[in-house]
Amino acid sequence: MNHEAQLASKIATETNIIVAKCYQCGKCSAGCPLATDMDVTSSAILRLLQYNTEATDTEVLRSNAIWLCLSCDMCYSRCPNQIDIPGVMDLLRQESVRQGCTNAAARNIVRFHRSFLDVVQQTGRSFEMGMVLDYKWRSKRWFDDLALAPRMFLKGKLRLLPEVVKKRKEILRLFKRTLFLRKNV
Amino acid sequence: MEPFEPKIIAFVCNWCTYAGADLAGTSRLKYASNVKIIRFPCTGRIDFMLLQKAFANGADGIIVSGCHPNDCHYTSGNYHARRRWTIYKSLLDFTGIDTSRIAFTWVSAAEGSKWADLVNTTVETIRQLGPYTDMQELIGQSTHEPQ
Amino acid sequence: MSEINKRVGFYPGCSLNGTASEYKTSVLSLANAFGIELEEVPDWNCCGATAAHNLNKNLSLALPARVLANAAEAGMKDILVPCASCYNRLALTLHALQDESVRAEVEALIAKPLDAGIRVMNMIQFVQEYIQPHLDEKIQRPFFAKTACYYGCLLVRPHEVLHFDRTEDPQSMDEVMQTLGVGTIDWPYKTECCGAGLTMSRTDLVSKLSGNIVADAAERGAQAIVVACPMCHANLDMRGQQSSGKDTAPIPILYLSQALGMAIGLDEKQTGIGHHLTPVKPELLCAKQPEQIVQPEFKKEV
Amino acid sequence: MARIGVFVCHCGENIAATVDCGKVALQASKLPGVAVAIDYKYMCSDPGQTKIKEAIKEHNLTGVVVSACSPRMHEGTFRKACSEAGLNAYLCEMANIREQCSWVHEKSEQTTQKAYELVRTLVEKVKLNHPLDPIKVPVNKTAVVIGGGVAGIQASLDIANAGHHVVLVEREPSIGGHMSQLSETFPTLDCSQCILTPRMVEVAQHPNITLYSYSEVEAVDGFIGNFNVTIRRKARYVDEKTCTGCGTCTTKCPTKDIPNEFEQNLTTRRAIYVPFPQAVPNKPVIDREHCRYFNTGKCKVCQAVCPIDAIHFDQEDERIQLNAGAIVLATGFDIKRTDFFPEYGYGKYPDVIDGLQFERLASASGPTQGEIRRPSDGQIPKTIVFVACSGSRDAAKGIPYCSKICCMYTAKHTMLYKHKVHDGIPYVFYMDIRAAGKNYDEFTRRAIEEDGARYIRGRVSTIFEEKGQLIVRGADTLLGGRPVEIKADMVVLATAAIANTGAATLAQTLHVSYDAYHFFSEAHPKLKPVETNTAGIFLAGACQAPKDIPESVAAASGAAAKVIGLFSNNELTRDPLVASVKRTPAPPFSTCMGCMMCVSVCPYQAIGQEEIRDRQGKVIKVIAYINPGLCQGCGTCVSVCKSKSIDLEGYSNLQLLAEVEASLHS
Repeated sequence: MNHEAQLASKIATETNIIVAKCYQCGKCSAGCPLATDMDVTSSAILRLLQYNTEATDTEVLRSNAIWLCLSCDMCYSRCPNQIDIPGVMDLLRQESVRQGCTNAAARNIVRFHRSFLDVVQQTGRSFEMGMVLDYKWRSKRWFDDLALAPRMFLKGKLRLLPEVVKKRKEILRLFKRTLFLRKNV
Repeated sequence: MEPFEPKIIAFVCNWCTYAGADLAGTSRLKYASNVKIIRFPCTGRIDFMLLQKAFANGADGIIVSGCHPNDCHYTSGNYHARRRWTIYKSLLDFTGIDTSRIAFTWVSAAEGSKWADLVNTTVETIRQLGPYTDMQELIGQSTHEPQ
Repeated sequence: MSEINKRVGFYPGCSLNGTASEYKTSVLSLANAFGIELEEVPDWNCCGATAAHNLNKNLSLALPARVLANAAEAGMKDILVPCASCYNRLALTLHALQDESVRAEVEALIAKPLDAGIRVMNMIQFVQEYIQPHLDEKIQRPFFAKTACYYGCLLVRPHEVLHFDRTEDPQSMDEVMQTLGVGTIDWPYKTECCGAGLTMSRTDLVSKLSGNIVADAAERGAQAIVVACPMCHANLDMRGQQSSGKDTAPIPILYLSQALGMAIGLDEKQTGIGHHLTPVKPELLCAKQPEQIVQPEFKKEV
Repeated sequence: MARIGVFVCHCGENIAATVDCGKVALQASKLPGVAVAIDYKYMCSDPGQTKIKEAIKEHNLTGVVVSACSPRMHEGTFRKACSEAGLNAYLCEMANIREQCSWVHEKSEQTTQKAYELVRTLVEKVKLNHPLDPIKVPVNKTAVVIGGGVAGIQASLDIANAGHHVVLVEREPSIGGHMSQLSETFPTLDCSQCILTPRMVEVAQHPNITLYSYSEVEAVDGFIGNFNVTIRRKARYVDEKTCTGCGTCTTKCPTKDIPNEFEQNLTTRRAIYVPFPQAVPNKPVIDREHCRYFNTGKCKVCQAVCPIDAIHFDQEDERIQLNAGAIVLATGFDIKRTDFFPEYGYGKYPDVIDGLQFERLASASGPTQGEIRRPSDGQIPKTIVFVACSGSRDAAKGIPYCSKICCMYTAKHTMLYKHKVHDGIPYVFYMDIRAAGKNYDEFTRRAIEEDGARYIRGRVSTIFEEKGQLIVRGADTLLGGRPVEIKADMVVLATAAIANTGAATLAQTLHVSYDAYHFFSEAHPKLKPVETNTAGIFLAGACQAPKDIPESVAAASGAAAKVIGLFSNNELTRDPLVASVKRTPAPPFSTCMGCMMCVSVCPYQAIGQEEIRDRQGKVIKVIAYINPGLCQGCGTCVSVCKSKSIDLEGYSNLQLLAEVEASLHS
């Protein structure tokens, strides 16, 4: 069985968040800025997690919603049961990547995060140009925002060369130790 | 050699643990017969000096049990008992009396099986520890050896 | 030229060294005008932003932790973090580090000791503590434009960790702006999300969210939106106006530090208002520059 | 010399199957001080009891140990039997050899030995028992009822109708409580005022009821049957006796813009006012805080227009002391009104109102004469949103418990609205419809099916104003959390029901316990729902937990029944197993050091101080005194007493010591 600990239990152990506390009031979905764009709303994700079965867990991990979540914390700040839903989402995203079942429509979002972290891994800082190029290479979305770039460049918003931290070794070691393996994504 | 049969005395409150022990009876649960219950109105009434008296009189182990916190028939007696026990225990430790022979716990009127388990585990623990002679030696008599 | 009488730690974060360089310019100018030297955290690195906590929990703690460790090593106590996203990540990390076991783990990851005595400040907190007490006497160009104060998500949430202002209808930035003589509008979008980190990957959604925010501010008569976050700024400035589709002129998006800088008479170079995609026209926002006032000097290389 | 009788019961086979009862009796008969020991098949049966009675007489016994089942089962039975044979009931003890011996151990020598040792333990105890008489406390047959809402009114009328004197104390200028503010009541939609007003009048006219309105209970001491209650009558500045209630003053007062509390601040009132037209007593009161005369020293318009000179600006608060045998707490509830949900805009947008405000809008006697008009501009709202659970079941920002009444009154609100605004659309955001009660679920279904209330299962995230309309953003969890946005003209929040202001202070004054939310605690959640842990103080209505009208009235009648039961005796009989401070008669002496540790641990405030005087009357010592009327016999004071000056009957130091020794002796 490749489905190890059921997600709800895993969430409880790793983050101390108890999904059983959710009584399905829907206030999170009601206030979520992207609820209408999500395939599964936040309250429905918690509902699915409450089942604690392989089928429902997979449904959650394959959803596009977990990648659309902006971690804006609106749901958390209004949840009557103080469930840290963005915290749940973080774990779900990591789990989704780990199990290799990321939603097809969310691939670009994952690619962008990957591009971002790659640059940070190399230089210690993020660098928009490098990141954007890396992302565009990964996503093959060459022509998005093409109109914006010259304007941004003219306004002094785009740097052509990256900044690099002095102690790059520290950063590389840090990435290595946190087991951020690029092959995963 | 016959197995050592410890003498256990239980100081319990009337409203929770005594009733819990009654429930163990009405449920026909079986437990070791080494324990004898002394009924108190409330754990708040338990004068911990009686624990020393019990040891001096040959007890090998003691159970103190009452209502769970918040469930005291008299609202707060068990809290006072717990508070005084905390202090008294450190005094007993200081004077060298083996407090591992004392089980201080809560058993409600609904916890018949908890009572039966408590008695059995206490008897087993004390059986491992062996007869308690320190106190009798201290006061110059022993109830475990023929006089 | 103001005398430097205070030093405060400073973590600009990557955005302020990149797309939001004008935010950095304006923050440094403002601090300078109030006699405060902002001292950068030595050899600081990226906080990890959204990407790190989305993909790797350890990384999301270790990256900010290295920044905190470097700051502690340099003897810093208060650190100004003008980027709301960096502020949020740093504050969350500080919070997580209160747990001894987490702290030990993270110390092992970054191979540096972590000092608990550090406090991170967002831009509004910095203004409240260091600027506002001396603000009245320095105002030269009172604002007359109605502004909408946009806080976004990361300055006020999660309250359990940040303990800053209140999560619903916060008031701190409004209060600062009101001292500039400006009327701030009451609007429901103060803490609605702009789309944040999806700006590259889901421009459609970001345009929708930012567009709603800008459109509502315009609807309620705001002539400028004031923000304290480079990401919010980028989204409202670039994406918010793209899709708003309104006939009205685009609304300038100002950083809080720029608004304050304009009000105390700093020039365009010092406030960096020329770098926005949506043009900022000071004459439409605040009173004219009194000619007799001597400009505070600004030497720092930007 | 003790002459103890031991009676070993077989309980059929229940005991005899594992315990050799004959052997136990035989061994017991050899114990020192045991005059007789017998065993019998059923001790609790008539013949069994007769055996005990005969033995008592024959052997002139000084104590009895019945070795049978648990004392929790039959202690009363055997004590009564002893008493009938002339032996003091408190000289009878039971050894529990059934529940705690025969039923829990296998048949063996050890089991019989344990039974014998239990008997031996109780024999040693009973030797030290004292003959005791039940404590008798005289009962003062006046009841004080605190709070004049529907629960207080019901309790007062029930007690008064039983022939006892009632003093009803109401904090506000009129009785009536929240019920007098309501429009119509669920599930029958009968008019609240129509059913309550006659009761209010009955209170005012009842010969057995003394009503102190605009008064508060300031201090209570004493104990069941004998409370001393201090009541502060706040100055009305109007002579209640001479005032005819003509109302001239209330129309001439020049201070007009004071928020009207009764109308939930939807209208204003004058500084001299009658809270509402049906008020009881129907006499005005001057609101000192807003009165122009009290603020500036000039005005007195009301005094000038009063035809009978009933207005006295020099009136002062008056303190009344009275004795009472019982107290009924009926202080009711309130609703949460603060801006605890900034996302809902309560207090910010005038058209976001609470349930009580809606009641006033729907009330024929309310500010809009019963027309549903929104506060901002008086327009009739065509779309109205009701938000249930506004603060209830919300551990984060509100209260974690269910307010219980909101589901029903929200359903009622939708009906009242539809009955008045036929083309209007009422939406209800709810989490669960809790309609358990007679005809309750039928009522909510009717609101949905017949009156067209549109129920949406989900919570509201935010409410804000846009172009003169309220935008309500919620979600429909039955559609998977799909966001729902409704443009409303008015929003009604069913804000949480909370304990009334001052409840905790009052509880402290009366020494009754209260929960974390300041609702008063009942003595037992199932079996003593209207009693408090302080004998003689009872609970009626929503001061205990949110309750609707039928429940409040039922609880009030329950409390009244308890009071009437208490008053049915001239004295109170109590178990005499109480603690006392040891002292000798004159010349008085006590080992009590006066540290008063006992005072602080007593859960019943039963311990006070007593002065010991010499023959010249000079105080030589202050010692603790335990009021036997209040002591419940927990014995906590005995174990904290540093000088062993307190002892507890039935569980004395010597008795427990004897039990420990006898129990362990081999």
